[in-house]
Amino acid sequence: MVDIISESKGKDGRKIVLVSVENLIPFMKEMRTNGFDHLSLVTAVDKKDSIDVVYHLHSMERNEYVVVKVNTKNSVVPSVTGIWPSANWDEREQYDLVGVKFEGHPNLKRIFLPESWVGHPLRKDYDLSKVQYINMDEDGEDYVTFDAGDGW
Amino acid sequence: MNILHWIYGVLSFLGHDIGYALAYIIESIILLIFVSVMLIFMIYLFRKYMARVQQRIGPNRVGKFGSLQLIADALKLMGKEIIFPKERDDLPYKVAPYIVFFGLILAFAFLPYGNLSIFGNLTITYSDVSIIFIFAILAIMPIGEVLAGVGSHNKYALMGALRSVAKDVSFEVPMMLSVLAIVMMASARTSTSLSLESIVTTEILPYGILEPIGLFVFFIAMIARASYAPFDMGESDSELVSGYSTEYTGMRFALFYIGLFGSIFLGSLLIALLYIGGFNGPFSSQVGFIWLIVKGLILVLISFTIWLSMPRIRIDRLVNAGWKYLLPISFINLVLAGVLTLGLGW
Amino acid sequence: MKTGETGVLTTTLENALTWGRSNSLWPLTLGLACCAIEMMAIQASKLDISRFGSEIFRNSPRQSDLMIVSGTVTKKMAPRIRRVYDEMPYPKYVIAMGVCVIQGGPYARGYTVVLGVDRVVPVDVYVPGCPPTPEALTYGIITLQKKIRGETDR
Amino acid sequence: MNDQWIELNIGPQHPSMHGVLRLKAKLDGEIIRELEPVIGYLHRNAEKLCEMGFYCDNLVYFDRMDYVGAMNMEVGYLEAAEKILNVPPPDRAKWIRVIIAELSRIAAHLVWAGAYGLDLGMLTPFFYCFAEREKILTIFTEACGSRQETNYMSIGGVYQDFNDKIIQEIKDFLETFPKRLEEIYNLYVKNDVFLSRTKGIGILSKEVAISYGVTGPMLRASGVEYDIRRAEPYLFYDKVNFEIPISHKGDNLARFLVRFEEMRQSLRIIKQGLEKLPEGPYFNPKAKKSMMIRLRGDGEYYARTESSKGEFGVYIVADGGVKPYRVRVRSPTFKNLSILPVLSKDVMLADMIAISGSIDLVFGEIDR
Repeated sequence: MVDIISESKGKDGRKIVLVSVENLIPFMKEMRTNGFDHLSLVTAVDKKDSIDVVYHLHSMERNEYVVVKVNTKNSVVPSVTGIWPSANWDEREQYDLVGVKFEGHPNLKRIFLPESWVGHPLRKDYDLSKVQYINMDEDGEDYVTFDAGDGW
Repeated sequence: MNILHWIYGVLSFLGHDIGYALAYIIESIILLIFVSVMLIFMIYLFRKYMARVQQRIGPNRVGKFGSLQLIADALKLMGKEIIFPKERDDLPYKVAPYIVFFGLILAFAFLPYGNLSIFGNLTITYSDVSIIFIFAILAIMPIGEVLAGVGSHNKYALMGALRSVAKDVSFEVPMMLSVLAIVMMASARTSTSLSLESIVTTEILPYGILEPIGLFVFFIAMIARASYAPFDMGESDSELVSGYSTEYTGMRFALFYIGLFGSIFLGSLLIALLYIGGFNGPFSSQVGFIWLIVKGLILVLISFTIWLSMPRIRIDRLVNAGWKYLLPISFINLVLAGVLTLGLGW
Repeated sequence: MKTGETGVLTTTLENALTWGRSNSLWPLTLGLACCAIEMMAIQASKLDISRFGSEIFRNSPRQSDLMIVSGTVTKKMAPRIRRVYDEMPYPKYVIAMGVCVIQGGPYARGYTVVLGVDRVVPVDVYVPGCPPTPEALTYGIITLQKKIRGETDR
Repeated sequence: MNDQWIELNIGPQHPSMHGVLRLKAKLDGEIIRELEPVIGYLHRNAEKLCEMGFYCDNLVYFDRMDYVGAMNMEVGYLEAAEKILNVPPPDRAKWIRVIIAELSRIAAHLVWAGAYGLDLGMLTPFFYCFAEREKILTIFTEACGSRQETNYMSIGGVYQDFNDKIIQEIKDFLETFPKRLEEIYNLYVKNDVFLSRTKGIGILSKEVAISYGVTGPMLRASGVEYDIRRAEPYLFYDKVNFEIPISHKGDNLARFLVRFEEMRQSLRIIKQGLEKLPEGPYFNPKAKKSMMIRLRGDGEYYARTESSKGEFGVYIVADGGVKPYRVRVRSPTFKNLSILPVLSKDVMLADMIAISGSIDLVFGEIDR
């Protein structure tokens, strides 16, 4: 049995379990063997000083829901792609938009934005006034520029 | 009496040599005009028929009932900029559309068209081996398609060309075998059994009734040759953008487009001639030509219906169908034709 | 209408070409977002665009005359739109369909949205709406036809 | 990696990419060996913009996510937002939402069916499907004045009440549509070539489907009887009778059949909804137009609804302000698309097109 930090009930009536970053992988493996075969959603929430990563787990057979939360200060969280392949794109998306580094992810690249995009837009400190532009080089690869004359 | 002599009769004041030379030229021009007008009419018919099938109206703003739509399209295509891809293979890229177009026109020159009132027989060129000629010319068009695909240096075009080669190769043999059956049956009654004209004139019953299997095989092979759904491998527009014609602009593209409809029309005329009696019919000595065109257009409409209602078949299944099913069937047809010819004396 | 030194023949030819161009605008199948569904709806039975000669949606930019930019243009897509536009042969026309395409629309405050496709390609006709109804787009195409023919609405 | 393989770049401008999907494919002749989807060409920052807008304003971004079945998106967002803001809609509004959402589901499936025909090279059924869709859009226009991105629902109810004309129009639609639906259905399933392109192609097993988070008709076609309308009823879906169509084949044809059966079930739901539609107010007075932007919410809520593509989840984190702190959308097609490289390994190019068509891609929702 893995240590959990706290357990509560959310507004939607679902059990919320807070675990520490080190215990995440063992806990998730346990949940997987407990029949939670469907990872519905991976969300990263920027809490300004730290980042919450929220996993919505679901069991298809029992139709049960569990919300697993971890809190990270240095925005590094182990990847659960090995447990649920469905986490692959979700984690890439959260890495792209919030900037959580999922350790052990097989292909941690940005999914929506080009690789050289500066910053992570869903962070609260992301500066929208600094406009970035994208252009395409001859090989069809995107690059990011701050020069309005170079890209669109 | 045929149309060549009729024209010569008008031009006879010029003397024998010049008269005949001019008559030949005029005849060819008439053929070109006839084919172009027929094709424009066919594309218009297709648009209107497609609209009808799809609960639409179709072109109706340009000219009366949209009759000038095709003229507008042609004018626009003429005025378009011509883009040559940078890495093309120059000569193949440039000649490919013309090969397709002239291959098509040449094939029309060898068809027997039957009689039409005072003009007499409308056939342009006589040959004792016209069937061989026609099928040899039919084999020219795919060369143009392959050249286009390879020459444009585009992966989609290349794949389109490869697909259309695979398709053509696998349907050529069944098609020739089913024609062979007809030639065999015709040889019982005429000495020039390789001439399309004499095959049609000497038939007792249309060959489609005697050889329904042959008709079936030939029809499918003609669909594949004309390359429309379910066999539109060369174009496959939802997979390969536009197939071998992806990189072509303006008039060169128009030639491919015309080639598609031209081969539908040519195929329909061939089926009409070989299998459903061609220009034979009541009063055929006066209006045989009309019979041929009517039969051809009915077949064209059937082709359009198939085109509009079928999805595209997968390339490996298509090749399988050609070699594993159509080929044995056409052999059976050949044997049946032999039995009919020798055993029953049809 | 131009007359004078160019002569009657060229003027007639030019008129004929213009007439042909305006009546045979083949759109490119470039569906970007929401408006693409309404763009498909102008092909469909109720508002049959083939009446005006725009029947054939060509898939290859080489064979199309009209680019209907239908849906939000993102910064990542803009270079591709430009490339597709460059691949089209002259004379070519662009219709900007929907407010996202005209100035960013509801997404104007976003970080990856291009504020108007006219920053990427020259636009002939703007069709506002979110999304514009098929009727509006049809009107836009008719307006473009008038523009090509040199007629004015005013 | 083999030297003989052709690298083919499909999209973003390609006729059967349903918008702006780009695929980097490695082809061995006609057979796809590797496939890498590249997305993000329609990334419109909906999640960021939601943080910048009031709760009531954010509905527009949800309309434009699954733009073919926009009403289902509105239901999904409002399920979460209304719980956060504590403004439950009255019963009549809930029933109206059920009816409208099911109509929207039919419209979305019709668009899919037509486009799937085009993917396979079948020209005609597309027009029949769109003709039927026009009728649904006429109802929407009558209800709220807009065709596609309707913005019909609002926090605490709906924008405008159903009048007799709309109800009559829906009744007419219910009468004429089933016959047309069977016609369209027969156009597909009685065509041998269509069957040969779909039967046994792109088989997705139950286990793989669940582990990749595939939901909706794709999951049901793989033999899992799972529908959020039944598993976790929202609105009044627990008060209507309908069946969850499933198939155990898991191929393209199964997905096709499941979607068509869903349309028939939606018709049943609409019929029951019209019968049970109560009289009463159609919006919560707490959410009057002048009050709307002053509504404050707190806590976090994850609402799951069944859109036409699958499980559509909206996760809202609120901090007591008038704007949400974080909005996260679980879009079904995003997860469903991630199965494409698995399904299209070592299949022919033509089959890959058929498979990607059967996923029902809508890019507004994938890229958001």
